[in-house]
Amino acid sequence: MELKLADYKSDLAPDWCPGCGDYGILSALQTALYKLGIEPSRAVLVSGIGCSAKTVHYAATYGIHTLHGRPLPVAQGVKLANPELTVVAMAGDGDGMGIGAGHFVGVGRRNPDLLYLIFNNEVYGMTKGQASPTLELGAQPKSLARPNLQSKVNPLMLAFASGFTFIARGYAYDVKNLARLMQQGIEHKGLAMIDILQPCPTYNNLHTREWFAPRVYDINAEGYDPRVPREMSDAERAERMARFTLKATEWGERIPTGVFWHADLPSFEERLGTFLPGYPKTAPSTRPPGGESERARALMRGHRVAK
Amino acid sequence: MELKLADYKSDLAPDWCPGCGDYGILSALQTALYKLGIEPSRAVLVSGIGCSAKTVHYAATYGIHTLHGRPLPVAQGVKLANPELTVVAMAGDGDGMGIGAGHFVGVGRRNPDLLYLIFNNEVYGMTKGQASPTLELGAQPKSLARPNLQSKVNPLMLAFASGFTFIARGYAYDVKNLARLMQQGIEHKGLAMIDILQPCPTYNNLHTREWFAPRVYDINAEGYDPRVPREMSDAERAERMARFTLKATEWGERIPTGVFWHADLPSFEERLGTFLPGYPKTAPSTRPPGGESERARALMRGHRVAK
Amino acid sequence: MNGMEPQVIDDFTWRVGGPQGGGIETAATLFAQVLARGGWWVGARREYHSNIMGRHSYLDVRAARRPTRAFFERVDLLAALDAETLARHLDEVKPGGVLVYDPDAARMPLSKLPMLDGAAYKRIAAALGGGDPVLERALERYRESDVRLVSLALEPLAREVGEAVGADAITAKKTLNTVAVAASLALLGYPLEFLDAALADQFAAKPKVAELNRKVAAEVYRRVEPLADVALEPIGSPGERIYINGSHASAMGKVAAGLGFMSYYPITPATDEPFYLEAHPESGVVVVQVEDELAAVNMAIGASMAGARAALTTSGPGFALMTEALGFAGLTETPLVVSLYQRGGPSTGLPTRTEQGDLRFALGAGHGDYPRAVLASASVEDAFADAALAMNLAARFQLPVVHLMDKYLASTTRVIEPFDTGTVVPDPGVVATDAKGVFPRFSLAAEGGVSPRIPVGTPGAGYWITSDEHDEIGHITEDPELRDAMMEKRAAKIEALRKWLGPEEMYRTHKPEAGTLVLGWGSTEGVTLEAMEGLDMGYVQVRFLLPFPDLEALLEGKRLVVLEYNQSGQFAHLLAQETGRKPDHLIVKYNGRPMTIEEVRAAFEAVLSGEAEAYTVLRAGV
Amino acid sequence: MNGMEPQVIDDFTWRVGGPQGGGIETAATLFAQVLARGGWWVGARREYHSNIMGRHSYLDVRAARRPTRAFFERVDLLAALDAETLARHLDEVKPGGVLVYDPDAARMPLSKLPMLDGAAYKRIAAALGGGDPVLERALERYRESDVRLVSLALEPLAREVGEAVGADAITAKKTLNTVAVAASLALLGYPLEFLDAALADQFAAKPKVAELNRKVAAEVYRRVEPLADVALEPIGSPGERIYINGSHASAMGKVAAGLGFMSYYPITPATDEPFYLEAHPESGVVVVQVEDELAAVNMAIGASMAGARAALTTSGPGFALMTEALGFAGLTETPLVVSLYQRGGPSTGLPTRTEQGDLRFALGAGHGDYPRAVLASASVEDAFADAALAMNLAARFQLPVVHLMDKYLASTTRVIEPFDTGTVVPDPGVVATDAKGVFPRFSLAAEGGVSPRIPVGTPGAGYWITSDEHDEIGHITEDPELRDAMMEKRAAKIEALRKWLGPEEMYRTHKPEAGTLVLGWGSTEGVTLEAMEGLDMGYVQVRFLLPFPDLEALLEGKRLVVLEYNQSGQFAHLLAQETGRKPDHLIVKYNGRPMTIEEVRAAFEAVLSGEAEAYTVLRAGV
Ligand SMILES: Cc1ncc(C[n+]2csc(CCOP(=O)(O)OP(=O)(O)O)c2C)c(N)n1
Ligand SMILES: Cc1ncc(C[n+]2csc(CCOP(=O)(O)OP(=O)(O)O)c2C)c(N)n1
Ligand code: SF4
Ligand code: SF4
Ligand SMILES: [Mg+2]
Ligand SMILES: [Mg+2]
Repeated sequence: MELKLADYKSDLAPDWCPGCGDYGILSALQTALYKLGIEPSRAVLVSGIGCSAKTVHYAATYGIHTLHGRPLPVAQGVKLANPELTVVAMAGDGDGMGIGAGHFVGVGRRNPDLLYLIFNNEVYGMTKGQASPTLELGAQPKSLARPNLQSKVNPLMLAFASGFTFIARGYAYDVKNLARLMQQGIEHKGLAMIDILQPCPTYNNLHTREWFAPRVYDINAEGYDPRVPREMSDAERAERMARFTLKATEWGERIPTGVFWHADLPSFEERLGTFLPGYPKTAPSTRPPGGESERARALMRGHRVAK
Repeated sequence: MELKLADYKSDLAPDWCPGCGDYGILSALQTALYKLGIEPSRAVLVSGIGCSAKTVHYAATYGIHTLHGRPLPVAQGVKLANPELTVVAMAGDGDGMGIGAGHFVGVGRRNPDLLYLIFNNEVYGMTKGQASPTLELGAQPKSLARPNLQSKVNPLMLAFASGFTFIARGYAYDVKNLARLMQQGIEHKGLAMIDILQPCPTYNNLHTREWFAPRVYDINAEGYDPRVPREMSDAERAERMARFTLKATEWGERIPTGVFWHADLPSFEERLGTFLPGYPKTAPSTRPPGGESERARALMRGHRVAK
Repeated sequence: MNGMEPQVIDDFTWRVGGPQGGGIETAATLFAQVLARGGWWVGARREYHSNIMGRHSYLDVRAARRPTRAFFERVDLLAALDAETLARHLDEVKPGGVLVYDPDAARMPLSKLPMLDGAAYKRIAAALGGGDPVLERALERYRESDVRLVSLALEPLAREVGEAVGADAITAKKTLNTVAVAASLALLGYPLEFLDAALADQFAAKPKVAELNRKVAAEVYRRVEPLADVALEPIGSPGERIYINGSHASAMGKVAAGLGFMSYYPITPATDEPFYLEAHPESGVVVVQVEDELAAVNMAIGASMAGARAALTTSGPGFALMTEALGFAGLTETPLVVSLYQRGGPSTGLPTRTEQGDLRFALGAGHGDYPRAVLASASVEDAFADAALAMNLAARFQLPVVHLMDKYLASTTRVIEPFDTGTVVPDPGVVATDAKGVFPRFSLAAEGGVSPRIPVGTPGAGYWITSDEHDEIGHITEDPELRDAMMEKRAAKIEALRKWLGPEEMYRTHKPEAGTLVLGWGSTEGVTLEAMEGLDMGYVQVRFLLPFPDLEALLEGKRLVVLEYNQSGQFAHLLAQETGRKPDHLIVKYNGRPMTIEEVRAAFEAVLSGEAEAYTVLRAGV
Repeated sequence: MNGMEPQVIDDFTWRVGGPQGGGIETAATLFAQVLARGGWWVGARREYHSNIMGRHSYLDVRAARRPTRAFFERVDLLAALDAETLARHLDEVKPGGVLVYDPDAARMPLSKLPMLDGAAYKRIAAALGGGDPVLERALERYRESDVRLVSLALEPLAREVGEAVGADAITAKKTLNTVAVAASLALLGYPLEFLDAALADQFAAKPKVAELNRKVAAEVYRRVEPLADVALEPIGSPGERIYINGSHASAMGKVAAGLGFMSYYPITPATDEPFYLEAHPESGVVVVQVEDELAAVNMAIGASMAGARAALTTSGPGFALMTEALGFAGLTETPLVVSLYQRGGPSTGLPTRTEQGDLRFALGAGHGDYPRAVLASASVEDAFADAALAMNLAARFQLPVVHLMDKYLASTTRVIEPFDTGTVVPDPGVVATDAKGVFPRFSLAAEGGVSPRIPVGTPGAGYWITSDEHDEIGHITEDPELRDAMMEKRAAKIEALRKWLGPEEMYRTHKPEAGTLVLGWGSTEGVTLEAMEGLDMGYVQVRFLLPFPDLEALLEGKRLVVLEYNQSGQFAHLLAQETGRKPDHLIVKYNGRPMTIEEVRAAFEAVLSGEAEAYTVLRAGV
């Protein structure tokens, strides 16, 4: 039976605020899965806690709505147990760059084959609009009692420092391009992150749809080539990094979106495979049952008093 | 009474392994405090858990040996409660870049006036030599059962992405230069980090003193200027970032040390001062007692039924 | 409210229901303020979903001639601002009570309510006779329960009235809350002048908005006919009274006891405290929003080590992340207060609903044995006093104190007499004044386990602090004898603290001579006292859970009833552990809704009549 | 060992002490292997500082004619590899026992020992008559206690012998451990061939090193004169016996029950399990070292949701970071096993010493009420069986299981009969086989609270999982009735689990008919059984702490003694809570050292003679 876009939609109606950027993200994600023809039951969406985290309930895949800050570890557990699945982790900016920042750095070191979405609305939506780690120093959206005392962190730069191999930015209301980025991120063999600019009309009255619309542009359409070969000369490496850094930190009259960095490094599953006989085929959720007793006995042999 | 270097040494003998890089770091730190003439009782050293963390016991300042991964939050609490103190936080690479990575990103957003030292020995010394987050992919020091499956994270790059305003690297056995870096880091008004290359002769048989010695060099001596003005043109900014990124990622035949980035941004104490009347003078540990009742009554007035 | 002669009202509950984010909270505050200004003792409670906009929410405002701390299951007037409210509160209006509803809403079929979840849909549809009922059927149901229906299309009224007094359509719509309140008050015959004053106050910063709302209110008053048989009148002057919720009271208590530092990570319902202090720099508190609860607790510990009085607020998930550091504070003898706002668990659970499910966790939080204190507040008044007491205990005994609050206390606002801030004196603790050189911060010569203290950074001195076991100056030790001595020194604090408190602080009783004693802790006190009025029962409010008061003599020979908000009976287990007594009756609730006076009363009556089971679950609530 | 006729030895303890990192562990393993090969039942325990190199460490190797699980306070032979060992173990050798020491060490003054901490220095100096005693005084002290002194400069001997058989100086020095063992065995008259075989085995991968060590051993045998009156002889063949510690046994039990995934963050003493599995890919376990314990627990939960059998190991500080996720596993009904290796707390505490201080924490870990199981292992044999049982319970009842271990079990290695892996059958749990479309993962039609399960990713189906309260397909709900139903469904597991286990699995007894019953849990069993031999006492080992077995009838009318490794009596409190019985005598230890047979025996005798206090602290240990 041919899959339809509707097959990726669950029966539950979203309870986000009217105009929330999350609607666009949900729609892009469903589109990407549909376009890739991924069987809904072979996709697992994993979120944290926040407005953003509710997304998984609205897609007709498997959905895991975890703890605040923990979508990445749970997603990695799912993926490593069953590498055949398509796993998309997602987090609010508070979830992902605040309480979950340690896992952001940690996953970067592993490069598992995951897509990770950051819902970047610059506030803690779910807890009523406090500053999130991506809110600018001195900014004061209407829900703040005082101007923000902390500088913002840039998800693209952090992903780069952490070793992500696919780094992109999308805009929640440019569903078409966002879906395209998600498709690429899922297809990428390794760890992909998309920083998604997500208006929150309820709490973020500074960076609204109106504010973003004239600013966002597509770097790839302007000719920026994100691909990074495995081997590079020092000069090439220098040039790529400089280019990336510059684009990643551009913010103001023009706000770049698109793919910023696309490198090629063995995924964590491949790395495990060099060491665990037969992995990923022998992954714990895909191998046939049996053999447990024999495996325990194999271990026991090493403990014999007389070998 | 004139302060002597010996005044910074406690009565306790270190129990590190012979040849451990930590000896050099301790010595550099004592030298830096001494050279700056900081009264030992006005300095607070804050560490996590690990071999590195024992450092605080060997200096005759105040020393706080906290939990694994938590030196930064504790150090910030000390500093914000009493901004008059010189606070130096320190962490092993596991402590700082593994379990403490979230705080690394968090503190970068605040820029408190602290010096933060990373004892980078590429292993978890205290727990017997497992891979730390700074150990290279595929490396297998003698204590590992299998080659390292995770890529390394670069403290300089992560500090940059997190917003640190002073970023440096030192070498544990170049005590003189390391002490100089620490002096600069303490003098810097804002958040300073030094990534310290620290040989661990017991568990890290790959990157030993012998390995490092011919490789490390001083970028500042070679003319690299780390200072970044508050205002820059786009081209200047581009040039600085590119230069930083390139130097920060150099690793191999030559390993750069020195100051990589030195920017100027209001410290968190200054930011608090814009908002809290009189801060830092009115900081909780320095203000005179009294007035509590009046402060509570001031709050209560806002709740009167009839104003 | 039957009969034609306006009835004298002693106790009245107004409920407003509508979509989350639609302003019903503002409406309730306004209603409460208006009555408070007329001398009524007012309490308001809030129920809402974990959602920013759209899901069903409601508030009850209870006004009485005497202070009250609990709420009835059935209200006197329900103002339904939307169709969902009509559907959800079918059995919640008293016979003779009033329903204000929009006739358009009544025309909707149940299936068209956009935010009604499946479980509620099924239940309501069944209650209304099955199929996909149109809400007219709900009206019938109200009518059958003897509820008087007042059809008032509030939204159109807001638009109409707003425009009548000169506002444009959008601005006019924003006056809906004022319209709802004005209409209700008009129905009840309560004087306009109080509403007028309250509006002036509420919009003091925006004179134009104030002006518009006052005009709208006046116009609504003109249009809405009072009910002939009800007369809600002002009963006096509020004097110095304040209107405050548990969160703000708790913050104020801490400030009165010298709070200097609070780090926090946002979480419902605990964030109100730091957010409130952040918005009031005159509190003198350094408030820092941090990256997670691990940072929050460790930062507060650092501040405390440096001499600041430091406290935190959080709820279950955040508290879980703080347990390692609690042990760190315990071992390093660092004063620290955590106000733990309990909410529906386990895990994320029911994040905006009430529960007392974290007691067992709080009592055992952290590995190993270390001294700590755990106390629970029963009311807004307690919240102030307990927060201050917790700060002082932490300072005096150099240990972490867990101050248990809950969502019900956090979001229930009451009119009370002002706190006597003069009764709170910040306790300096045991301070060494002549410290020089290496200082024995953890001296074993410590009365009641408390070594004299100086903060880190004290000029001329020095010492170390470590999370490992340590010697008197704070260096690591693994010496077996020193270890034992340090463990014993720290453990001594618990008895010292118990002595210092005395039994009066540890529990309070009400008619303890009765043969049946109800035991409770935390916020159950209010509803219990009201529910047992006139019954032959006594009450024991256990304020300190750790150390636990000595209750054996008091409970001897009594029939015991425990009432608490959790499934397993966490307090009942503690009682058994501490006194060897299992309660004869355990009455629990865990659906996230506050206990109603009616259901608790019924449960008590069943106990007294011998019909009660050993374990009773209360299930009221929308 | 007095008199000239070689005494027949039934039970012998050899202790080796020296600096951490100096190889005494290798020496002890070798000694143990040599005896095990001769048919002895061997157990070895290890004491060490939280330090990598230099601080004092020692190991006891006990060999007996029958299996044993505990250790004596006083040893038969102490091989002191350095001066500090001489100083620290003054009263630890039996009268008639042997001290092997280096005469150079005896010439050192106490103050010159580089790693002796202040507390130990003071105590030892006082014991040796004050001042800064030279260690000759220690020798006198041993002599006074009737210890026979054997002066053997082991380090020079290693150098000399090594060079004699052709090694260079540095290589020769590395044979110190072999020399120490060879010298000890030579003294005891144990045949060289066993040592020879053990060395061949130990260095199987490095034939040259094996060759050198075997030569050295032979040469030492040639040089060292046997003690005339001792004869430690081989007593049989080891057959299939294995030599294994608690960590490896626990890992093996999990593998036998189908373990597929283990994520970990290093921590003493819990890391041995994952490190062991990592080194043995034939275990088939995906082992991932992660960034912290938050990642570890959540990753294991993810793997479990995807159908892998997942487990974790940690100790107190790491467990603290896992509590939030434990509740998540509980609420989402995800199988998960955590082996919690208890060590000295609170906080970082005594990280390399033993304790049972995390029971209260484990029982209450996580906010809110959710079902979980907690069981504790008493021995290496238990570690295997319990780890497997924990995995199966988790799978069958879909809940988190905390498996309590401790440092003593982790680092005590014993000779035992091989595990019967055939007795372990991985329990598939309740699996839905025909899931299609939206699947009711949390179906309320659930026998014993267990809804049939399919892992996420099962083709053709789908459902949701959330940490919020949820409906049957896993969507968030705040409906009060559904909430109650879900809470009740989950809670039902505890009774189902209790029934499924049956009382036999929940506790075991030894002479339960005695009038005095000792109750213990975890690793106290071994020492208790041995200490009470011949006394009129019985014993109850409580294996399950949650659910707690029904012991009331068993304990009725008995005098109760509780023995545990923590200050506050955490198990004693649990016993009171569950049975209403407070123990008549609580015997505790919290100095981080294992209980000795002698001190426990003495405490029991005091109980029986009526001289014991209600609370006794055991304080033995170096
Ligand atoms: C451990 C823990 N701390 C705090 C919270 C409370 N909390 C729920 S959502 C949230 C923040 C949501 O912000 P973000 O991640 O940016 O997501 P958004 O709602 O903006 O999509 C917080 C702090 C929690 N659930 N768990
Ligand atoms: C929460 C917690 N997890 C784990 C540990 C165990 N632990 C102690 S030190 C350490 C790692 C030390 O490595 P690093 O930070 O690199 O410091 P080093 O010893 O190398 O100086 C670990 C994992 C702990 N103490 N607390
Ligand atoms: S609060 Fe903001 S992020 Fe949350 S649902 Fe509303 S608009 Fe979206
Ligand atoms: S293990 Fe390594 S880091 Fe630790 S003390 Fe020894 S040499 Fe230093
Ligand atoms: Mg957000
Ligand atoms: Mg390290």
